[in-house]
Amino acid sequence: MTDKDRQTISPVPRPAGEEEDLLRIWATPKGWRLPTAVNNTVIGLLYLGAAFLFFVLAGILALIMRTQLAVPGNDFVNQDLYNQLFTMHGTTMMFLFAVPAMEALGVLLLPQMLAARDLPFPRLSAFAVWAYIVGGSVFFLTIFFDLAPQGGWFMYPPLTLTEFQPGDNADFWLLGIGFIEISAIAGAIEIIVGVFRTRPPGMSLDKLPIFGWAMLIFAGMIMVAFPAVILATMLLEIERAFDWPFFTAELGGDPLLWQHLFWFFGHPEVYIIFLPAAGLVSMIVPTIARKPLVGYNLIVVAIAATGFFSFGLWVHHMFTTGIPALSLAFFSAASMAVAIPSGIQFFSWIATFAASNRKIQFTTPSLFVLGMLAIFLIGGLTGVMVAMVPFNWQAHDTYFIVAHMHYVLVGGMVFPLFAGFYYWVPILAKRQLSERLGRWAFWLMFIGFNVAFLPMHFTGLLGMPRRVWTYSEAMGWGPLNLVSTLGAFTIAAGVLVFIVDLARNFRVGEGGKDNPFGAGTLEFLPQDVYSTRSIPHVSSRYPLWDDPDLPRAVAAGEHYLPNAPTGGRETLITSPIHARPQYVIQMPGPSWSHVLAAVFTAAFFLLLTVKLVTPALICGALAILSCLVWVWGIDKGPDKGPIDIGGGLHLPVYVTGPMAHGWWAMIVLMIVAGSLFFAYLFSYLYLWTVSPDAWHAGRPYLPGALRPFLSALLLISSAGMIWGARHRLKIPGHRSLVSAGFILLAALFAGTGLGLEFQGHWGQGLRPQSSSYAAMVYLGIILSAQIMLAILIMCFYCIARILAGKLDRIRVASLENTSLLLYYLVGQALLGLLLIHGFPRIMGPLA
Amino acid sequence: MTPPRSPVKFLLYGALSLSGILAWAGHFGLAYGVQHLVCQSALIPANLWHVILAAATGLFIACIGLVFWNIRSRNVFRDPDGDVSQFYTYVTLTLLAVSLFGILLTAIAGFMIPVCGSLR
Amino acid sequence: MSIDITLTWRRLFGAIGVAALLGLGVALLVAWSGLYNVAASRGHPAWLNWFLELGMRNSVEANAPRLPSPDLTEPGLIALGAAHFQTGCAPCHGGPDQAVNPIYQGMLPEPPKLGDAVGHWSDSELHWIIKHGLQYAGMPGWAAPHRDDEIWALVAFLRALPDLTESEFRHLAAGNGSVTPVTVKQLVSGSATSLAMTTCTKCHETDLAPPVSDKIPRLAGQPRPFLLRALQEYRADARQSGIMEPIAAEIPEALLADVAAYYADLEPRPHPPPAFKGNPKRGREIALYGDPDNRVAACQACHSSAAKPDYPRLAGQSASYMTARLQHWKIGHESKTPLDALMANAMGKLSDEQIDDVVAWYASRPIEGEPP
Amino acid sequence: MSAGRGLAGLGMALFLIACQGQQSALSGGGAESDRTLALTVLLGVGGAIIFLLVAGALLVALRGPRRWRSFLSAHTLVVHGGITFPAVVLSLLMIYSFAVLRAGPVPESGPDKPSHVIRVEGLQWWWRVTYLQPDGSEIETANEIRIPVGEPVRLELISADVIHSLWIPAYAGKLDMIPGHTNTLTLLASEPGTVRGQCAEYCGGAHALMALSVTAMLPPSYERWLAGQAEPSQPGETTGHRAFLSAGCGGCHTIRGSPARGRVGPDLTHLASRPSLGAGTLENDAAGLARWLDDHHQVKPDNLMPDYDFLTASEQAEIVTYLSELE
Repeated sequence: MTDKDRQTISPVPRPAGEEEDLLRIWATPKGWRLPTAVNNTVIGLLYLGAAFLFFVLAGILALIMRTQLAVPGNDFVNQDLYNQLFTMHGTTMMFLFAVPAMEALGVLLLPQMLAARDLPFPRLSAFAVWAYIVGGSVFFLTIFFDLAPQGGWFMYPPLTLTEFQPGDNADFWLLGIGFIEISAIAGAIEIIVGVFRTRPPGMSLDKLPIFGWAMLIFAGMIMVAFPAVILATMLLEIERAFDWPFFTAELGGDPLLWQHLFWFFGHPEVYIIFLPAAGLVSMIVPTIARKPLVGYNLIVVAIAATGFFSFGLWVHHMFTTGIPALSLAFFSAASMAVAIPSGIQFFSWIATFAASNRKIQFTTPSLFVLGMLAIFLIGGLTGVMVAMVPFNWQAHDTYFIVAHMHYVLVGGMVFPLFAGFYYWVPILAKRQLSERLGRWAFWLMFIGFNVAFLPMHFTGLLGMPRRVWTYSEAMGWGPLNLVSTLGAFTIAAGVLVFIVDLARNFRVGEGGKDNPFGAGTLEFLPQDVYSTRSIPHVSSRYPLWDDPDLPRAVAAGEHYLPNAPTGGRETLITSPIHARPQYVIQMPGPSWSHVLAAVFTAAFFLLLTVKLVTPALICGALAILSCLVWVWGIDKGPDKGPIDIGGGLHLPVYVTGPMAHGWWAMIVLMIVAGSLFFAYLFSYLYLWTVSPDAWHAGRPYLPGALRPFLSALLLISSAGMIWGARHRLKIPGHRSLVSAGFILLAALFAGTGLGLEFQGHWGQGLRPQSSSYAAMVYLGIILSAQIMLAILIMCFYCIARILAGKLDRIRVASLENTSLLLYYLVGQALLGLLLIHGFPRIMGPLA
Repeated sequence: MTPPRSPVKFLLYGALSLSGILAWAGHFGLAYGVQHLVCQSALIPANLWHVILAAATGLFIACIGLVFWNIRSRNVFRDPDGDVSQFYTYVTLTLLAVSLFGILLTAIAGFMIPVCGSLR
Repeated sequence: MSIDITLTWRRLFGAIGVAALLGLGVALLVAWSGLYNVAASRGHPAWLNWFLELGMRNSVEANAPRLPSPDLTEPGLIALGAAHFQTGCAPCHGGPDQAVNPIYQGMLPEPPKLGDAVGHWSDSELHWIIKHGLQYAGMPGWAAPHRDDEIWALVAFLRALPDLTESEFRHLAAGNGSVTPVTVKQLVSGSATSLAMTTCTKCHETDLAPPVSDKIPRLAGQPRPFLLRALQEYRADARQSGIMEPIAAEIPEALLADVAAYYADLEPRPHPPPAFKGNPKRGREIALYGDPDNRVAACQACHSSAAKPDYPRLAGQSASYMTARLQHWKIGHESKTPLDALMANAMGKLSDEQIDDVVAWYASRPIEGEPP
Repeated sequence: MSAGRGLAGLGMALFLIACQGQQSALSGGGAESDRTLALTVLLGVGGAIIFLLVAGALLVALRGPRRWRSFLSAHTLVVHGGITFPAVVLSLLMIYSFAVLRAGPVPESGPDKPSHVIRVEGLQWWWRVTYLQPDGSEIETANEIRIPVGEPVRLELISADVIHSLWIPAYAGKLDMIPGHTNTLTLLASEPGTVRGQCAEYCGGAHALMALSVTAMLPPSYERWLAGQAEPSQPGETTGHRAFLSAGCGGCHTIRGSPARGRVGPDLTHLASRPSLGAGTLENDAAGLARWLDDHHQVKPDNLMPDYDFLTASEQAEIVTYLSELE
């Protein structure tokens, strides 16, 4: 960018007091109000800190297990505790550490990389974090009360049904998962809208930092993968609580349905964890080499391809279930295909190192990156091995898999995370971490890791299965296990050194005053609570390398939005492809409402788990109330005119329709709901193929054809009603009671339509406990009913806003979101009617 | 300043650039689904399996070829910002190639291994 | 000079805190000083009576779960309840044939006449009160908290109580025991046969009569070690029964073996065609071979005459009794003896239907040694 | 590179140990495991070579001569190293693995049913093994499988409760036992010997203590052994026999030829001929039996047999004597 261009953005010097305004508006709440904070740096650090705490805790569990396994016939812990330990270790590492840590990085770094003031929905991420912290802590505490689940982190039924796990233990697992489901989906919304809409002007998609691409695909994968596990956990909890036979073979269910759903989530989960970490590496390697990433486009291809191919792998966790060899072969083939994108990234990093003109410095971040390359390479190669069906039959469920999986996850995620932490500390903290301690931490972890896990490949091939708490001396696994245990404690020593480093040197504060590694991306611009002073115009992938003067210019306020023209928190929304400025959003600040909503949501699930239904319902109602309070003040409407952001641009502060960021968030939510329904369709058809008899026996219970038509008619009219409500709204200042009436009718019609459908089956005497067919019929209704509940609340919310004069023809966001969800519901319910009433009728004659 | 636009173009670009990968997903889902039906229910006779697989593979490869040719020969991602259209073209074509590989692997599996039976 | 009395949150919470501390202090002071007179003879002032009554009534209503009650008009159930009531409840509450013993009249609060009081409570509430007792009223909880079935017998009796005459009650409570009035000579000489708690024949069979109801097990012909073990376990609270545990506790230890011997040697009497609802044919399969799919062991392995003598024989046993026992294990409770645990394990996942079947088979078989 | 040599040495040493391991996937000894072993060696060696190549490229990229580095920094390297090379190698590997997959089970010549069919049922936490005879009769044992050498044996795998997985590494990879499913696995042992197998799918509580032994015998001795198993036991009216029955053991266990015919626990007809107690947990001798009877919940926590520690010492001793005579 030339000097001439820059002057056209915002005139300097800036008026006095602007920076003070920004500091005041974006100030982090102090003292006991700290929990109300929503700044992405505060929330992100909290998120990362909690995730790291769970990493340490789950690591301690691993040490206890390693101690038990150090020698044959040990009795350091008993069978019952050991079974809880490995379940908690896996669950905590996967759900309470890995995914949240990656989300945390997204929350923490994305806005800084995009030079946005904050995430588009700051309270949403804060809500997710608090729900996760409260719920995760309670979940973890169960280990101290002998209440921890002991079904393994994969929780296969029938072992996890009440018959074999009668206590609340398994329910606590379902609870722990519930929180991560909530926070993951909230994070996905945040990240997708953030990456597409809050980029700085000029940062078209081809200039997006690789980490942004990784987080985008990460969020996209969450949208598709998590609904599968949401459905699976729903099925399991319903079967545990109410005996609906989804997994009970005698009544037409199938234990394999759980495995399909769980691994349809579980395998992509591994890539959900790996992709952002690989994104980190792609950010750090160019900085180490001081050269642009070689093959940026190819890496984007690799990330996208990984995201998709990873959904074709799930059965490779099921190679030993006895399903046809060809099914295995398909998934074996997809497992081959997914190796290619990893190869691309690997060679891209090698090429970038090779392109460097300088001698590569082995700083702590570089060491962790190189450690990652070595470890992940081995993990990838053993991954190809276990993708081979015959080899898998031997290696599956042995310590070979334990070794492989840790090489992939520790190499693919933990080492990059440490690299990333050392690399980005300068923008989070007042001072750097110690290089000396960092090296100690690295070498201890690296050597310890290989000592612990390399021998496990052999332990597994020598016949040691996973999840065994003891083994006899005659098996000959003793020496290898002892070596592994020593390695595990060496890793722990490395982590301890890191903690010491944190304690001695890590002081949270606004950093970013310098750029110690000489990075080229925007997060190393000068920062304060408001992020960067002004939002730069970007014209390359490494703006800081192209324009050494950029930090000064940005800090001087020479770029976009150097002030707070609306007097509150705000950031710039740009177009999704080219990042052209579109409008400015006014963002909510600190508040207790979302914190309370999170706490009550957590309390709701916890109380349900221990079967205190009444207090749970009260907490649920309070959670909804808190949410309503939270959103009531957000939709400020076009209360400020077009504002000047610099560069001759005058942008609106309020838009609705497809351009609005809220509309985008709603679409993401609908895709999530759609994935959930898709998982339901899959389950329905899957169980039909497994036990067509149950469908045949259920055929006489199908209500007459008139009833579904009536339901459909009601649903369609409900959509018409809400459309009418939208069009009968009046201009600002006038309240449209007609619209309010239409909204009420819409809710009534949709609710009646669903009620009619339920009553039809119930009236015929079909009971969900009787067969898998019946259970699936009612599950379909439940899936629509829960959306209906949300719509009902939203409808009353809209009516209240009309009556309060806060909903009119212009300020229409709440009604718009309600109608979007209602349209979606109508679509889903119609599809459901077609399936439930049509499918048995078509299949009846064939059978 | 360009006026704000609706996200239609964005969606089109998105779908088009992912067409290869979507084709792979479609082929994979079709192969796995049909095979499941052949083996688990008598809905599709086993002797049709290879015909269906060959047809599906041919169809999807043809689709990929069509998209490839279209993007290559005409400047589908017409865009004032040359970098963006170049980026889209590169990503789309490479994804098509990688997906083609994925589809071929699936087809090889389908032709090498008998449709049902666990072979154990 | 002006006083600032603006109410702030801080002041409000402060005031509440200070008040709470003061209240706590006063209460401690009263307890420590001994100013409050706890003599039962003083009675409660009216306001306190009202307050305690209110608390008790609402507490019972709030805490008693709404349970599905069995058929409370079943004569066997009422008879069982009557037998226990006469010696277990009437001393405090009085009954149709006796006034409240003056010793218990001095209790505070005075135990209510149950004929009048039961009308105020629902079945579930009565069940709850009997099961858990009442704090501050001297009402004890049931000796065997898991035996809901026994408690229902008492509820059934209480429901019948208001309409009972003295002699009806006497016959009901006496069961197989004698209801001839005591003579003066018997009374003064200590050989009175008035029905004591330990009178087994109130419920169990005699050489002339079968047990008073189907709820009562048939003891005649059971092996001596089994009967003795049962009595000892009742005494030790290791076998759960709110009716039998107090009785076993009252029998002198030296006599336990004799009681066991008495019933072991008692000639089993022919009994009327047993009432059961299951299918004896299916039951036979379970009894002989078990149901491996549901981890049900073969019953006959332990309950035939070839088994160890401290295992009970089940042939000809009362159906209703066996069902209650099996349901008791099925609900699940902490086993206090190895044999109890063994049985809980051995019955596996026996379904309700299977319980009926296996009970039907055993109930339909003749007792060994029973005249045909 | 000396570390690499050290590793290779260690690998060789382990390999030698592995060949003798009774539960090793590296020993081979059956048709399927031999095929898999060849694939394992190929994958292991090939993986090591690729690791060395890529690690070498990385080292060169970091510290190599300028000319080599500029070669490595080219965009075409990313294309060929990241796409072409893996695509070729992986395709070949996949085709080879499919060929291995196709080779199983045993050439399907002649009748579709192998002459030896054994039903293995997984239960928490032991194995019920039933030999299905051509005449329709069944011979039941537990926690031990015997197969004839050189003849294909079909195992029918089912589960009574939760998911288990049968893994006999010396003969074949693992295969799950899933409620509602019957999976079949064909074993073909190449030489006589006894190996160990173990449950590989976590099945709750005592999963770690759910093993079994598998013995491959020459066909004539196999037939002899099977005929012996088919016979009822000849216990005689000993005091131990009476103690066993009167304590109620027959409620769960069958001893053919006696009134004990429970089917909840393992068939004990020829208990003394089996190699272990408690599914590979204890030695099968008098001491092991006594320990099991008195203390089995310590030996194998959570196992579903009730406690019999209330039996008197003499009762226990009588039962132990009786059981150890059930050849």
